[in-house]
Amino acid sequence: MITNDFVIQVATVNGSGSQSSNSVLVKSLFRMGISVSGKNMFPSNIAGLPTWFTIRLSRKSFSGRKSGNDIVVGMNLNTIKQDIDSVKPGGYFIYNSDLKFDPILLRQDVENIGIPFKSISKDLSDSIKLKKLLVNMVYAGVVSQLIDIPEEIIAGVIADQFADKNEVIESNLKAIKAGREYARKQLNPSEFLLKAEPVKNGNTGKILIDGNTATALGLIYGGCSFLSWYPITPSSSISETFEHYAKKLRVDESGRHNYAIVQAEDELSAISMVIGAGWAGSRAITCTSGPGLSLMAEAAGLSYFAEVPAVIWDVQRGGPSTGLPTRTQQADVGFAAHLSHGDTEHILLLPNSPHECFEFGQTCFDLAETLQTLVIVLSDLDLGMNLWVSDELKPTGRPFHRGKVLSETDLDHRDSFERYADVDGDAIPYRTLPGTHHKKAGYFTRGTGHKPDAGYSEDHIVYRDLLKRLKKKFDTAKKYVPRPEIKWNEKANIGIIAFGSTDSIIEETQYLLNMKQKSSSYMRLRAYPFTEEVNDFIDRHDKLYVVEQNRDGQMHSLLVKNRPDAWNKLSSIVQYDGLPIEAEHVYKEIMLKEGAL
Amino acid sequence: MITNDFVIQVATVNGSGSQSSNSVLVKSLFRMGISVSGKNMFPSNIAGLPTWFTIRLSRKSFSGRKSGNDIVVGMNLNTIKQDIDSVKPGGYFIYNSDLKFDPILLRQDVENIGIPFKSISKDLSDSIKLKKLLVNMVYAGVVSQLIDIPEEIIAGVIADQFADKNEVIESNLKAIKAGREYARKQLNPSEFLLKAEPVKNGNTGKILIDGNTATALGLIYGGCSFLSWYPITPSSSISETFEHYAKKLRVDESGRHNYAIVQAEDELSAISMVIGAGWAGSRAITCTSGPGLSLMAEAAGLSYFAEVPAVIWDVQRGGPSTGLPTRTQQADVGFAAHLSHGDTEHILLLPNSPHECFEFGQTCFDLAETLQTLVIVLSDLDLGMNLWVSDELKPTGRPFHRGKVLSETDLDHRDSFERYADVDGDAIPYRTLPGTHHKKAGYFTRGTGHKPDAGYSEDHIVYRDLLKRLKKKFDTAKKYVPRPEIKWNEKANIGIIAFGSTDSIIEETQYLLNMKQKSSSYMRLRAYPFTEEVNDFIDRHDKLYVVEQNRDGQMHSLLVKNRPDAWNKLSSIVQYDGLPIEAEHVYKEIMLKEGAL
Amino acid sequence: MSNLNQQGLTKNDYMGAKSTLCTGCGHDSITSNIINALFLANINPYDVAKMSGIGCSSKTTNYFLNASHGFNSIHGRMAPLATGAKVANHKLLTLGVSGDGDTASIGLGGFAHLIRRNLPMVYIVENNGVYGLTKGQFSATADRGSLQKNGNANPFETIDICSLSIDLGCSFVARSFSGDNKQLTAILMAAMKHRGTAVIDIISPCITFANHDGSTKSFQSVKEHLHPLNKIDLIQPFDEIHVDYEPGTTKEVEMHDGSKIILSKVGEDHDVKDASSAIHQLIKARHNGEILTGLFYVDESHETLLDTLQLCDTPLSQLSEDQLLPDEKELKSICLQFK
Amino acid sequence: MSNLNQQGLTKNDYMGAKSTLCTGCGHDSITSNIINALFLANINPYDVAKMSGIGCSSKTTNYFLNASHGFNSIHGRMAPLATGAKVANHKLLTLGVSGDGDTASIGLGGFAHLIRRNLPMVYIVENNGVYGLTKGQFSATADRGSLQKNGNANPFETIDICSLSIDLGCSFVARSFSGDNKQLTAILMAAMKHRGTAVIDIISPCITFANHDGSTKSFQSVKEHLHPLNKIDLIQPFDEIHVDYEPGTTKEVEMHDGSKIILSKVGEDHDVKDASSAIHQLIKARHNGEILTGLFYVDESHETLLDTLQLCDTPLSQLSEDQLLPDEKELKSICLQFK
Ligand SMILES: Cc1ncc(C[n+]2csc(CCOP(=O)(O)OP(=O)(O)O)c2C)c(N)n1
Ligand SMILES: Cc1ncc(C[n+]2csc(CCOP(=O)(O)OP(=O)(O)O)c2C)c(N)n1
Ligand code: SF4
Ligand code: SF4
Ligand SMILES: [Mg+2]
Ligand SMILES: [Mg+2]
Repeated sequence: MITNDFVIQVATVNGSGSQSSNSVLVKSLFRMGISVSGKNMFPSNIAGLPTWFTIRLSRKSFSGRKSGNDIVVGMNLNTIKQDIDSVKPGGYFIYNSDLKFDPILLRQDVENIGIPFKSISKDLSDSIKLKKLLVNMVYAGVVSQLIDIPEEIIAGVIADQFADKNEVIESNLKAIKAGREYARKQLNPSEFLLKAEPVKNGNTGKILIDGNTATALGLIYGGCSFLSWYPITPSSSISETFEHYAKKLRVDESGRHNYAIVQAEDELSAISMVIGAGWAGSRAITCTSGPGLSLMAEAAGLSYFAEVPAVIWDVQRGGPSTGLPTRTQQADVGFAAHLSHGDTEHILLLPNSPHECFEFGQTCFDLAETLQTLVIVLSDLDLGMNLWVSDELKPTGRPFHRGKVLSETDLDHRDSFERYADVDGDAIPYRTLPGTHHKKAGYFTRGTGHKPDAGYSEDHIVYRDLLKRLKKKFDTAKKYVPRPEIKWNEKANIGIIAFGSTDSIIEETQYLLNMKQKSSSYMRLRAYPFTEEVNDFIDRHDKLYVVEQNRDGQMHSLLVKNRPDAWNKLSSIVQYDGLPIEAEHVYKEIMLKEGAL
Repeated sequence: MITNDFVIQVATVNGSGSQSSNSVLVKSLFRMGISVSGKNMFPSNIAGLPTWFTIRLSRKSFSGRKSGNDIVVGMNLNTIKQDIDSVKPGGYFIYNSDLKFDPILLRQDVENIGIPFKSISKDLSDSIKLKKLLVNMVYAGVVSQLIDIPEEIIAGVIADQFADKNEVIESNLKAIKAGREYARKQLNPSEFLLKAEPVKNGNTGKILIDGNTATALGLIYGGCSFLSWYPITPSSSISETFEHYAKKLRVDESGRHNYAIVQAEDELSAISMVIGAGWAGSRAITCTSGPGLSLMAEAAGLSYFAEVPAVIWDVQRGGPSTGLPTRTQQADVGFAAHLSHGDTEHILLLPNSPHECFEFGQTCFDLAETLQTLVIVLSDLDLGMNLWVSDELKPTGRPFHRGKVLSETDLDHRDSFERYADVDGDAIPYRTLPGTHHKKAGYFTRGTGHKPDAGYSEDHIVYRDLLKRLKKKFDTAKKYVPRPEIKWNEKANIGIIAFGSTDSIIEETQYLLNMKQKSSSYMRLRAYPFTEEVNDFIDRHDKLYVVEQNRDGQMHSLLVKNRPDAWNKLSSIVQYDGLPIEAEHVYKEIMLKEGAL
Repeated sequence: MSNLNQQGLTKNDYMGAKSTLCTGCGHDSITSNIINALFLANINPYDVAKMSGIGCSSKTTNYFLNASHGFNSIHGRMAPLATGAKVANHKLLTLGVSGDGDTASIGLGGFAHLIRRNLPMVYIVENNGVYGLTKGQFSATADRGSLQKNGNANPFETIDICSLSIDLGCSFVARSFSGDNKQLTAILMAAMKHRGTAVIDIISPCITFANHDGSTKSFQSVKEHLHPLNKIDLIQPFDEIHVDYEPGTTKEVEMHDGSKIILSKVGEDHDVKDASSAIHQLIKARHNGEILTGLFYVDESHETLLDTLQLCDTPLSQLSEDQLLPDEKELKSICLQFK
Repeated sequence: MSNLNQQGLTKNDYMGAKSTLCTGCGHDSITSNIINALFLANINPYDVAKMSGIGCSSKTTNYFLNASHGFNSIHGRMAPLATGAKVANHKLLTLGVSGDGDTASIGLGGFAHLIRRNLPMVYIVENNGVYGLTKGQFSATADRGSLQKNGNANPFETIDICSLSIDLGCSFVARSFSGDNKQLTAILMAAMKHRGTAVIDIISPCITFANHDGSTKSFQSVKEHLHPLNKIDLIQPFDEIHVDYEPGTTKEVEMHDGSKIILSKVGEDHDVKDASSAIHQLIKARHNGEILTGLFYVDESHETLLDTLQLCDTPLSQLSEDQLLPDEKELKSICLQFK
């Protein structure tokens, strides 16, 4: 008997309505206090192509992907062979016995459980269409019964999920019950060896949420007042969810909005709107993914050079080009760091969890406004669209940092105002906002060469000094960006470096390494440019593995670029097949490189 | 008396018509067999702002910029102080005495020669406008007389320059003569200590040309059949000159064109047209500069990922953003190498001279078609728009390499055709062109995940294998790209690495170093990815200086990225003020780093 | 054999891969009509270049003409890509399929300038008023006031592909409906013969994301059992809609979600040379809440980009090195100018 | 004091930096009219945001209203930049100056969608038919057949900013001529008061690159002494051109190079609510080789982007942290949904 430590994968076609049943399952497990995660692997298409949903229960709270499924629910004829093959020896293959495939495909080393969904669901509704939908709840019922999810829990989840729609609740519940009943009567659940067991207070203080939803809420609480976007998977849901909540949370008594959302005609315009809004003084952001990021390259340079606050939230997907729009990667790192022609550099933020997506929803604006420049947040599809157990969201408690903005009164107290003068020696100049009623306030912003007073100049000294100051400002940024999160291990002989969603497998990797007497420290990068802590971590280890989800080891390159002297101990480990990274893979790579495999 | 080794700078305002007089001076010196170069420093504006033209005569054939002017011709009241200051002690300040400035500005340590241009030119024409124009020829006359350019040479240049326009020739010649006469009568030329002296066969086999013109001719002889562009300084003249010559050289008997030029509506479209044309089988290119390059980022990834031949010729200017459009830089290197989101890499070509611009006019297509990918050529404003003594242009003699394209007959002899299969083990697949009349020819090109047969796939193994092959293909590229040009010096303790227009100052730098007993080898990079020769050069030196014209040492970073083990001996030397780089600066930096200054 | 056309091909030879669109999607009806038109117009598949951008609509070039080359490129860049391909090989019949998002939002600049240049190609816009592939946000051709799946109404002006094209000087402008086989096939065949840019705006219902809350019928029985949560998750198959009506008449067509649109066909007396009148009628129809269909404007006399470029007869892509290389002597004499 | 306006300012207070354009450039005439209109309309300079793209025209925002904030941005992106700025602070009078290249080529998509959204702003196109700043290539508004400085004729359809804007549903569309002070100042003042997007297409001769070979007069005396080589090198100053003529009449205007254009002013009886008739007149005038000027279309009733967004009264840019931060309790209750 294995409890709370196995993987369920449901294979369906998209558009068949399986998403809600899958989330009912995950949510039920979550409510039982179990550490669970849910990953949807869907096609770049609307209906009819293969989709897989994976639920991982983990006693050690490992939330990354783990291949080798303990239970597979096979509902898609087109992938049946592949799905059968994906079951671990000794595992369960639960399938729709109405599907017409050669039984020879069924394996002997797994337990095969055919379910006659058609006959089970025949009385669930008069509508054929609705019946098709409810089949999904039937399998959820079967599985929930087999693994012992209590009926009251699943019923509660359904009631909450379909709140206020009694009819919907009823029909879904009926389907669940039909599935459970079938399982109880025909399948002898007590002999099913994988079980979910309630864990008391297991998820206290936790929520189950995807990164994009947390991001949207983070922006709401981060003071975002302008959001422009152009639809693109996997980032669209940030903008749509922001709208959903802003409509409720960001309106005044008279119903007027203290935010604006503009769906732009393309990404060139989306980023330009953000720069316009940032220039005028609002906390402005655009959300996009790879192809959109590419289209923002020219404007990114304007933000950098004219020093206008702006934020791009890039939910990375499989590149290059249109690539795999519904698969995950961390392959925009190098491009984002130097997005635009000329000597351009940008601040990167690297959230690892829904909770941090929420937090960075404020941090990104604090940095953009403090440093008067573009900030690019690099999330990814796995983090953004999949379900994670996360700490409950709480406002950061930090006041908003609006940076050096001079009001009318400030100007009264100054002899002069020079937009691009380095008054404080930190290379961050002061700015005024359009609409400031003061004779010293006005200045002329441009993407061409300019003097400290913002006047046009082609002089080579003026130009060089401007570029120098921008470089210095990028150094100043190190004072403001989030520090890395470091888990020291005094006995460690190796250091692991990772960031973003790759973080989800590092604890597990360390666990696997530990089993082989390899102990490791871990540094999770949270921002670029790298701070002193990063150097320190590098200095204190003899061997460092930089783990990331792209082919070219982009973060590894950035680290080597910043610490060429450490090249010899910085080793790159990558996975770039579009699936979320796996601990097993990284563990093996490290062992290989350690000469221990 | 100094002969053939001094610098003349003419300070005017743009739009005043000084360009032709300056080129008459340069061309005359060239015809005398003197090693000369001419650099125009013009504003980003059409008329009325300061412009400088610098002519350097060098006995050692040093053609890079050298600050400290021996002769300054001051025609612009607005910059008069700065121009006076730019004269070397002991030099000459020739100025328009009609300009109303405080004579106190005139320096004691230079020889000041005021010229009453108004009265000299009063009889040159009845038209006030024409008189203004001819004033420029008058100063050319004065200078030519003072430094001893023979009248018949300058007359010959004018006759050639204004060929077929007798009236124009006459009026210009009249102005030249008026200037010479004034100089002879009033200025005692024999006491003028800077002289041009004919050098027999000095420029045999040479021409005086700018890089963009040579590029245009290179494209004509490189088989370019499709050029799209969007106007942008400093690249426009490539397209315009290509049109100029193609009209004559690339038409058939009936006057029909075997080339096409399309002025696009923006750079997004320009590169897309190139990809469409490359896909259909033509040798296609677009010419642009920084902001345009940024806009091409998304399509660049398509070319890489769908493996469609395409060429971008980027004439770099001062960035970031709109930056200094009429100043020079080499600051797009890092951005170009990885232009687009995702794991994208591009081949870079790095011409150093008009002659090589011409050669790469063919090479770029040979590589793009052989490797079925995007090639980015990085020229710059200094190389592209200024005048250089260059080897005469000759066709490369290499046959065009059109890559693996299957014709109808080829297909007849094959069992099957799979567009993206690695048949030859070099990771370069075969392609067919649309319009091929064969049942095996058709395939479907896409920027999304695809199988070897070009069919759509989201499978993770298919995708990983595709990315792997692309990486391997980039390795294969090393076999095809131009090797670096290496000047070994057996006694060398240091190695210098440079590329593009920076090459123009390396010989001079080495000369300066030599004077201090520092001998050096030199490697001129001609392409990225780096070939074995690059490694070899690095390996054979203890200290290497990477010299380039950008702030962040972008080529240095690329080198360190490729040879992290050599980080310690790779040292970065940069100049990034928008002026062409100077040997003196680089020499000093090297000496400093060598601890010898 | 009556089922062979003049190319000696059957209709089957014009088919493509199996569609992966939602069952009942208007785009699939258009694909059938394209196949039909290609067959009837006796087009040689080897001479066709299929171009598209990104979107459900742009995928459809994969669903016809298996034997041809196709280029499913990047979002919004079909127009310039097609320009490059056509100029590089002017013997290709360049057949482009785009969406309303692909054309009227991100691709608007390229589209307008394609028209300005009068590049010979068939430019089909499969117009559903939404971004299908990204799950139903409004596109720029959505009617002002129309409802989105989430219930939001479109507050912005609609872009009328046809009046816009005419205003930009397009030499062939037509509109049809995905299910009007007779009209659509005829227009497609005419477009394939046109010597300049032929823009065809085809109203093509998105059955999945145009199913909004305010709608009635067909979806009805299921609707009350659905929650917003699974409404997008469950994709309903539908039958394709077909219509057939006469020039000069109007026809009310019921959509999958029970909403109705009114199609109105230009009369046979419409003068296809009169741009001003065409625009006038389009504006009027819009005012009346009708969608005007038919061939609005044709002018075969316009200079095309190929005329302008004075291309030689051999496609640029097929020129040999000999043909491309000017004489070395010419270079010598040019170099003299730089002496 | 008669030379103070209601803001208590003199015209001088509306001036900007010294122009660096060619002497006689139409753009400078427009700048004077903008200054005049701002002064007469009693605009407070502190309330103005000057927006522009890149080009000779786009530079001009530096040549008026020294006291205001200005943003000379990147090529073709004025429209979305202005959208961001205006939405962030809806109290700003957003005054945009663009060129024909900036608007009708690289910026066409953004321009069209600005209009669709009806963003309140004055959108001025200083239209000279060429790319001035990059030395005279044709832009998309060049008339078909017009000659470039190098003698090439424009083979492509012209884009008519005004008919295009009307077709896209623009709520204020007008055209004027840089030298028609009376008409231009009046139109500018009306535009500044308009509540939606006000597009003003202003014909503005480029004296430097519209001086082509086929032209006569003024340049004539010098021309024969010039070679193509120094023709672009030598920039001739000219006097600004001024015209004054009545509504309903036409006027032939001689350009700097001796060529002529015919301006024709819409009559006072023109119904500015009739889009169809406006387009009809524009097409007719084009046919007759005339440039129609005047106010073509106005509709104050259109919903603007600000209406759509239902913005609160305080500009978004001025909201305090308190106003921006929802209650922490709300977040708590939202989190319950994720439990
Ligand atoms: C640069 C870029 N931005 C966004 C996307 C995401 N995207 C894919 S398809 C699409 C819209 C498709 O709409 P439409 O052209 O109307 O086609 P439909 O699916 O409605 O047929 C978008 C926005 C993308 N692929 N590339
Ligand atoms: C992305 C980009 N491409 C090209 C350019 C070069 N460029 C500068 S101004 C300009 C055209 C300006 O034309 P227009 O808008 O008509 O202004 P005008 O100078 O005629 O007033 C171009 C193409 C640029 N700055 N940025
Ligand atoms: S989402 Fe809409 S447009 Fe896309 S395939 Fe489905 S029905 Fe067609
Ligand atoms: S080039 Fe033309 S548009 Fe530019 S400033 Fe001169 S006259 Fe005006
Ligand atoms: Mg659509
Ligand atoms: Mg212009």
